[in-house]
Amino acid sequence: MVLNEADTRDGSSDVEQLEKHNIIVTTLEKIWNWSRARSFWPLSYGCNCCPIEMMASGAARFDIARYGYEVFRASPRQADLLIVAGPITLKMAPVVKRVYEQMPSPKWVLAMGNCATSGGPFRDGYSILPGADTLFKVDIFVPGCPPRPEALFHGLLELKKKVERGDY
Amino acid sequence: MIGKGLLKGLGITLKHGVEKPKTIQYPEQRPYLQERFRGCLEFDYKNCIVCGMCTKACPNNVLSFETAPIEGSKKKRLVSYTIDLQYCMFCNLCVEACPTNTLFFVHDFELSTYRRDEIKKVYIPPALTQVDAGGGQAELIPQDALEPDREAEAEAKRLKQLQAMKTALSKGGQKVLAKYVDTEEDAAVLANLLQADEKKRDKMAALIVDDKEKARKVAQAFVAKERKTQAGGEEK
Amino acid sequence: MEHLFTNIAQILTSWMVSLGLPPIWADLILLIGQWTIIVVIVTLNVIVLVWLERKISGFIQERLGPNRLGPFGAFQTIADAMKLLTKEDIIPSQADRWIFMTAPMLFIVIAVMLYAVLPLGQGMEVVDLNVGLFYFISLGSLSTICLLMAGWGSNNKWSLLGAMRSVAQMISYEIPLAFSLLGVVMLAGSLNLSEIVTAQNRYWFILLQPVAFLTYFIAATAELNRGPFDMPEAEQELTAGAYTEYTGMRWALFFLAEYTNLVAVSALAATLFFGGGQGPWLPSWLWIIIKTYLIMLVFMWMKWTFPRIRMDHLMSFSWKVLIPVSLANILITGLGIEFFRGMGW
Amino acid sequence: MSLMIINDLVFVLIASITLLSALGMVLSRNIVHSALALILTFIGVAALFFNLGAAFLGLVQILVYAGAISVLIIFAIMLVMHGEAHKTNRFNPSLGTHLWGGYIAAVMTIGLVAAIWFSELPEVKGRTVEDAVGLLAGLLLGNYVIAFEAAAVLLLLAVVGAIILARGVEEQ
Repeated sequence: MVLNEADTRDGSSDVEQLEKHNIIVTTLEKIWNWSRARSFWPLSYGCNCCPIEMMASGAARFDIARYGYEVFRASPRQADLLIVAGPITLKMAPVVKRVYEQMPSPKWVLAMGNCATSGGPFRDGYSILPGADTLFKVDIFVPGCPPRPEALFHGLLELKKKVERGDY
Repeated sequence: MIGKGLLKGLGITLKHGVEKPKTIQYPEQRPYLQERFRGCLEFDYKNCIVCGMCTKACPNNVLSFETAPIEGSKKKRLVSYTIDLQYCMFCNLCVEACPTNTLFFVHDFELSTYRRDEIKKVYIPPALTQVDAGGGQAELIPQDALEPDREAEAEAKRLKQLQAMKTALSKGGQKVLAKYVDTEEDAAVLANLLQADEKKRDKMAALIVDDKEKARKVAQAFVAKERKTQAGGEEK
Repeated sequence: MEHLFTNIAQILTSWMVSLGLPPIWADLILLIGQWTIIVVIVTLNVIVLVWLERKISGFIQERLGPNRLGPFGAFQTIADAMKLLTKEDIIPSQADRWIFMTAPMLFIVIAVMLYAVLPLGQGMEVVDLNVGLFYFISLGSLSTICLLMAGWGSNNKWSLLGAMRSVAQMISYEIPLAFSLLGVVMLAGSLNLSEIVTAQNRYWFILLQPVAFLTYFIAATAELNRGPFDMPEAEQELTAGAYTEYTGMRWALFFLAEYTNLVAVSALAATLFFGGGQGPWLPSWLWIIIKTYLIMLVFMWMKWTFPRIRMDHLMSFSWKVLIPVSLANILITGLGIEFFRGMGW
Repeated sequence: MSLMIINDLVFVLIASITLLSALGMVLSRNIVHSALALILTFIGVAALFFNLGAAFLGLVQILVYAGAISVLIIFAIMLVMHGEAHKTNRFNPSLGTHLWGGYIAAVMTIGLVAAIWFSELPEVKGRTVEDAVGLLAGLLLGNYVIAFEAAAVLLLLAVVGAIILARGVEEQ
């Protein structure tokens, strides 16, 4: 595709220039996002009560598998979604950060429960991070203490909408 | 016998495999929630007496409010009330402490947000107005309590008009219809048509009440169609 | 219907010869064509298998399993595969780069090569090797090296531990696997898989060799690293065993190879013990597909029923139970054959 | 004719892969790489057997050498190895050992070439063995059964001896 000089002068980006010529460059990305949004393989990190609800979400009554998100991976290399389900202690923070960095992009973070969202009751503690978003970018917050499995699903489905929009 | 336990296990999984799944499919089917389930903390400013018991009871500093003094009164009025749900641990202490049931839990658990600061909920009560409470005493009440419900009133008025128009049309109502068609003749045709067809009558009545312009167009279309069918009938 | 594919192959060969190609080249082209078709079918089949596995696990746990995407969630695996394709490809900086990269490819190559000798119907094997069964076993033994390479190349202690576990397990279970097949070979008097199928004209060997079938089934489960013998990938202790450091497509290749192995082992069980393509009414290739799928369903059923067993129990079960049992089976089979031959049957 | 050419080409391909991997095995500084190259060499030898029409022998080569023995070698290496991997297979620094090694290798090569050159290798013509496995079985368990069993007992003794050496005998 040879771009006209007139196109390059007005300072628009390559994508915009291509769109001027009726070439849509986002289609493939849309397909990828379609598949990514339907296949979050979670990596779990938690302390005690939120993970119980998270485990319950895999059980028969709630069944996270309906959305195809049931593939809980133990290795960050194969996960797409870090579910932070518990407070991050200062001692644990570098570890969580490292685990997050070991995940292959595109990757997302879900803060489950109030401890992960903001530190919760421990927010003024000397050893707790006041919220997971002080450590890395959190894509969705699921408040609750602990949130119901359905609340987790709501968070996942909201995240699905976000990923489908390509807004990450 | 060796392996009996294994076979038994296989039998159990087979039995459960053919049973009906126990899943409640969440977004379509709502989960059954107990009455006392604490989903989300809500605040109703109408009952609030600004006593501050809730903030004293809260262990996590979830609740906070701003007040302003009322002139000529010892009381304070509420300027804003904040529930920062991201710190809440749903312990119910504030609800128990509240003397007027201003705070309460609702069953809404779908609280996920993309941004952390969106979790915080701020309630701002409407501005207050001074009214004469009788006996020379002034009282402050919220504005929307003073103002009658405009929307509801308008809706009631509209319904009344609609009913009147329907009865008028069912009895003929050539005069009304004459405004929407060009000639008296057309009005007569339309009136006959509408008397015969209840559906079209209702539609016409609603249009006359809500949107006069559209009513004119629809009326003319009705007439034209009626003329055409009449002409077709004569030819045959 | 019975000779559908063999007829197509013959027509293609004669067409190519009529074009003036030497027969040997025509055969070669046909061989490559068959090979490509097998690879494509096997790969696509994995998508179905993963979906089936997830559905079955759901039903056994009284859940629904994937059901949002397509009819009964059938497109779920496609979404997963597409996602895995587009994931970032990470090679750890301290990894042994070339070993790390070749291990998954070698694994899938070996897994696909197993199909060369399997009779996928009457007269439908790619290569009619007269030591077919032996080929299957010896190639299968090579896959341990791929796991070892993956574990070593990752330069990660969990990977190496998982790889060592899986290699110890696979080497131990290779012996009962091979011994259990010896009974069948003695009955059929041949290592050629299609001849073994023909030998089952009167009785399927499951009736004559039930013990061999049981040992084969258990040893094959261990060989496939499937539950309840999924020690190498024990996710709770070893994260993902030898596959811990693998991302995206490389990891998917391992996954693909494991399911490919599952199909191959099930097809071999159908061939050796259930009469291969023999069966009434339907063509032989359909029969072998049906039998293979039924055996795979049993594999999946077992995986979602039994808890993982301990490593030392696993090893002692192989050395102290399976190997003596399979050796005794060989002895009894030999005595039986001699006895019945003496009786003049 | 074309069949012969293909056969020769395949032989050259297999032989060069085998030789290259053997060289890699000797020259690699990383002992694990050496072991893996050894496996490739074994597979190449197996492929040569296939090329010669001895499928059974080739498969035995793969099963026993590539599949089992080399895995044991790698296992042993990984279990006893410490330190950095790329320094595990260092060359002997002294010149004398190099010279001795070269000398022995040269003598052996010359001897082998001379033996092949001067001996009259009998030409086998058009004789294909239909049931190689059966023949082999007949030989191993028929004519040479005593040698076969003796070798088996010897290996067993070696294993038992190794276990005793490794674990030590308890003093009573």
